[in-house]
Amino acid sequence: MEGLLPDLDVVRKDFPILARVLADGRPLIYLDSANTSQKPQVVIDTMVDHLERHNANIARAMHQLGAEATAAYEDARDKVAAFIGAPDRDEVVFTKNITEGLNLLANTLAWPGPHQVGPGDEIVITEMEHHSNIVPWQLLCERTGATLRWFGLTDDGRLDLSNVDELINERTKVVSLVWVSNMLGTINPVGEIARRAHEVGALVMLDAAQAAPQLPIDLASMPDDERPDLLGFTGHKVVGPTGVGVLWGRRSLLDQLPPFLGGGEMIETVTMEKSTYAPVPHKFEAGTPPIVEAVGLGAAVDYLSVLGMDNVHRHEQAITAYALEGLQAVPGLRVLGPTDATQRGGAISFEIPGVHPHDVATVLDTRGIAVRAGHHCAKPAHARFGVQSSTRMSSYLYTTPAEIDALVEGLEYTRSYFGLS
Amino acid sequence: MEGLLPDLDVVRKDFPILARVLADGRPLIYLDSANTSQKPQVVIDTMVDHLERHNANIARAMHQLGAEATAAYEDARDKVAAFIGAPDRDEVVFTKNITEGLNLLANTLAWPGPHQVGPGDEIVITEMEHHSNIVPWQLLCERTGATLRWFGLTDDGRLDLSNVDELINERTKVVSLVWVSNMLGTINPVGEIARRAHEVGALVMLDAAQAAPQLPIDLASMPDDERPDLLGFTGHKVVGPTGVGVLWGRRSLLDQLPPFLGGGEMIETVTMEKSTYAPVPHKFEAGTPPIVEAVGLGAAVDYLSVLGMDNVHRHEQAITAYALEGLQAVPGLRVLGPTDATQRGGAISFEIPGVHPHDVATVLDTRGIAVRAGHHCAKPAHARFGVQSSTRMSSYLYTTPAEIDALVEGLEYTRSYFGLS
Amino acid sequence: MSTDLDALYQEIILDHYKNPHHKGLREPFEAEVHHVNPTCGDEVTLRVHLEDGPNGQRVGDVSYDALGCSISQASASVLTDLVIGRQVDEAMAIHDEFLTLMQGKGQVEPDEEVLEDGVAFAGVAKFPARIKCALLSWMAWKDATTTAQLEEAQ
Amino acid sequence: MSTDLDALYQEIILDHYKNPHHKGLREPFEAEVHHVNPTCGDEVTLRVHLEDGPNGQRVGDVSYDALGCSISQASASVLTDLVIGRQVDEAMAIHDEFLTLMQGKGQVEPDEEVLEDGVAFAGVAKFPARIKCALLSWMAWKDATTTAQLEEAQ
Ligand SMILES: Cc1ncc(COP(=O)(O)O)c(C=O)c1O
Ligand SMILES: Cc1ncc(COP(=O)(O)O)c(C=O)c1O
Repeated sequence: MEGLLPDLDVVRKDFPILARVLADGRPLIYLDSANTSQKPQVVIDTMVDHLERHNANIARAMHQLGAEATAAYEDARDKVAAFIGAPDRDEVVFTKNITEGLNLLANTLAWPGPHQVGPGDEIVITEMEHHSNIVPWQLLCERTGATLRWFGLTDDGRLDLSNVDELINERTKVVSLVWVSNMLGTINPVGEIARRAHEVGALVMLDAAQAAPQLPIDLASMPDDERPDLLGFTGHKVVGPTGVGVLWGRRSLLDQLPPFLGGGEMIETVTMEKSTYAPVPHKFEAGTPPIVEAVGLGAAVDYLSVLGMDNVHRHEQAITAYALEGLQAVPGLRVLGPTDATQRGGAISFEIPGVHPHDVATVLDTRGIAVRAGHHCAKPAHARFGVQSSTRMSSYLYTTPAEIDALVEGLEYTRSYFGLS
Repeated sequence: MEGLLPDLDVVRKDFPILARVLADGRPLIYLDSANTSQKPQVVIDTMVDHLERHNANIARAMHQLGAEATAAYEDARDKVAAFIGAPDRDEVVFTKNITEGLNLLANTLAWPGPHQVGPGDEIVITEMEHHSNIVPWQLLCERTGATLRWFGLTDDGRLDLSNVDELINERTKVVSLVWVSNMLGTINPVGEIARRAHEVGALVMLDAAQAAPQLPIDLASMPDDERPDLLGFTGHKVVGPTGVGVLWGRRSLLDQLPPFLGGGEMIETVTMEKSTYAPVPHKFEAGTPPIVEAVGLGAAVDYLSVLGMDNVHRHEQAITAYALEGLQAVPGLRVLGPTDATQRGGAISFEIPGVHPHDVATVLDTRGIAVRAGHHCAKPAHARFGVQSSTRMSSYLYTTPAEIDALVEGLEYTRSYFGLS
Repeated sequence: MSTDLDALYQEIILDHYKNPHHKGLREPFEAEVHHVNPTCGDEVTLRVHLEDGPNGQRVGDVSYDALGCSISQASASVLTDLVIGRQVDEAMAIHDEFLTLMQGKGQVEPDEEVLEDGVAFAGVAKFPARIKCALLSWMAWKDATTTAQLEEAQ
Repeated sequence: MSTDLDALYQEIILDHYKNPHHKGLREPFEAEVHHVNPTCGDEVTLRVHLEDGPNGQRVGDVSYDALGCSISQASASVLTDLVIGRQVDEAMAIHDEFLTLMQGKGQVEPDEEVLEDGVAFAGVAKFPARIKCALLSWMAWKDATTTAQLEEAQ
């Protein structure tokens, strides 16, 4: 098949869990990578080496281990900055996941500062957002009197841009949207939307949780008016560990935002009466950060860079095209979202009328096939398509065509098991 | 020496980093455990096993790996609940560190709810707090108009309780204080203060970052009026990994607090217009939590429980007594904080007039001895004692008397190196 | 594998799924609750009607509307069969028995005398991810019953 | 080890530490800054006075008050020796040279012509934790000078 990663077999050997044997001696077929990705040995080994040889607290420790741990942590920041083409490495803030990054923004906008949000102001999101890019804004609006608005969706799972000029207007303070949908797979025209938002002076935040694993990202080379002001992603979806995420933000903006969490590392000086804060990125990294996790994430983005994000993207597209074809051959199966692989990411949600997604997932699971069933933290998008839940398969750089075949076969079996003809 | 952990040599073998050889072939003498503790092999191995065999996202995933990962994460919650004697395991919230836990409380008190803080309300802390228990309250007060007050310190490094009845009064909404100081080593009379705070209806939050590693904690067995309402600690100081912390809170209180971070996992249902929230602990665990980190923390508290927290405490006291004796024999050296080992934790800060703490730390570092120099994230406590910084040694369960001897010798050498007689 | 699957999807379960008993929302009722499984979105709206009987309170009716998988739907149906017409305390005992079965990791031998068609759920206990599905309506029923009793007490 | 230590604490450094040059805060000045090393608490308050000279702006005076370790104190002293009386652009070049030395991980050979007593800091580059100490006053000086120039330009 064209477009697959060269040496896919060798690449798969990098991921120890792919050799896992499940109940009844079934080999694992992991098609839940949009939920969390598996980890290559080099990420695990890097973390082990850090814990066994270099573990110390950072910044504050003056001894040799402290210097080593600090260097490892800050090197990881350099690696992440390179991975997304950040204009300035100090614009990279380590968070615990992208959910924290989104909340960091929504939360700080509630407090006095040049970007404070209040009654009459509007925040724009979309109907295909992950709950993590909905709830923080609902809370902000509830707490400040601002108004939440959103792009609707077309029947084929794209953003309905017909009212963009009305939706994004001079009252708009923030436009926060997902780059690649975790449910529909849709790749959104984020440059075009950013341009419109910047025309009215709104901030643009991109949820790149699904984009960062799949698309090459180069912030520095984006046209100024299309570059987001902030972008977040999460470590565990880019073959890194849990417990670490990334919030990149334009420095001039990060400098203006008030602090989020207060505590150690984020201060310049503290008296009982008053504190001043350290420059970014430290201002937003209160407390002992996820050190070994950041180090693991550094190894993860290095791993992806060695494979080449262009190659990863091409692989994802090839597998997605193959999967769309296979899935659509299953009688009755309906794909939610775009069906053109070149226009979408690798998460494919679908329904099979007559079998509930849980039941689909369970039957597949007994065959060793791991997919997700439920609302995928995107209830409003499900509601938009008149379903309460769906089944989702999501591939990644280690997915093979044979695994897709097994999925399709499993779905046929599921249909017959539940007596559909 | 009386009180040391039985089989200390064997215990030390559990910690791979203790075999580390530093520059010039010097063995590591790690006396910076109050900053971060080292990790036993079993914690590292548990994390590796999780990543290599059971990695999946939790709660949301219905497949075998998902069930295993969920069980591992929730088992860790049970282990942590047992470790602190939590009355109810659902009262244990995983955070990224204790700094996040403290901010969670301070942050949610700003918003409408039965415990909302406003002008006229008072928050009480102490002059010996870590910055992580100062800055969040300064931010809260700045943002809500509440007033921050604090206990001063006596010359021997204890809380000055002479004005407790004035300080904690009917305007007091929260008393947040450190159980064991990371700078002075002081163990505070937290039961007594909690009793007073509860008399006036204030909430009590305990910073147990240094207490949890050293003292047996059994919340359930505390008298009701002395039990804090919330207690936090951080994974990396209890031989667990970075990236995970714990906030325990009385369930009825957690139920009343508004949400902190919004996103996946913390919801019950989401529409674009409105969301409702899941019951605790999930309400406060937005986004993919630090899964492998929580699993590692579970292994860590198990490790401590097998050693026995009473034994760990006894060891800490024995080493601390020995260290206090040795340090005080160094000419000119002044210990900041109580000098009675039975009344304090294992962090000992000191100054040697004529040699700046950085210089002390560097000389020791060239001898393989890792200590901390600076303000230890406790600037106000340093200011109270008229110093800008200090040197701190901090022992843990793997510390030997010989390491203390090496420290004392290193300090003698430092004095002579800088020409003090 | 197919054996595990068959243990899960017993004929009885599939029958209840296809032809659920007592489905629909009915009057009268003293309490109505809405429960959601936050992780997957399954929902149930459930009403309880209590009656005074000769030996104390009785479950007069349990009516419901549910969105969800075969396990959660069948479980609601079986629940209503088991509790409608019983003394409340008897019904609570059945609830506890069902809970024990579900949380027993496949090690608990179900008592057919007590659980009747509910024994068919024994296989669910081996699928940790599906236990919440089986318990959704049971939890809702307990919640609604407690609420109804509290209302009455006031 | 003692050799590394001696490379760090060269006689010159200890001399400057014990007898710092140009210490104290003086008038006149166009800019005053306060810099803190947040991780350890070392502080410096530093003033810059610029003069017009025949070939452009000159560093008329640099005065300071510092709290910190031997390295940070000695470094402030050496800084003032090196920049007072120079053309501002020359002084900036020395600043850059010192920065390069500090960030060179011990691989950069210092130019004694340019750095004079500053060469003694070559050993610091091997102690990553101490580099910030050595740079504290240099960063403050650059900041203050830029501020003074901006003020003037307005
Ligand atoms: C007493 C005390 N509180 C809070 C903290 C903050 O812990 P963390 O940085 O893990 O959030 C520490 C340690 O740094 C501490 O010693
Ligand atoms: C598009 C999108 N946004 C946000 C998130 C939240 O990521 P996390 O749970 O790691 O914070 C996810 C994944 O769950 C996602 O797919």
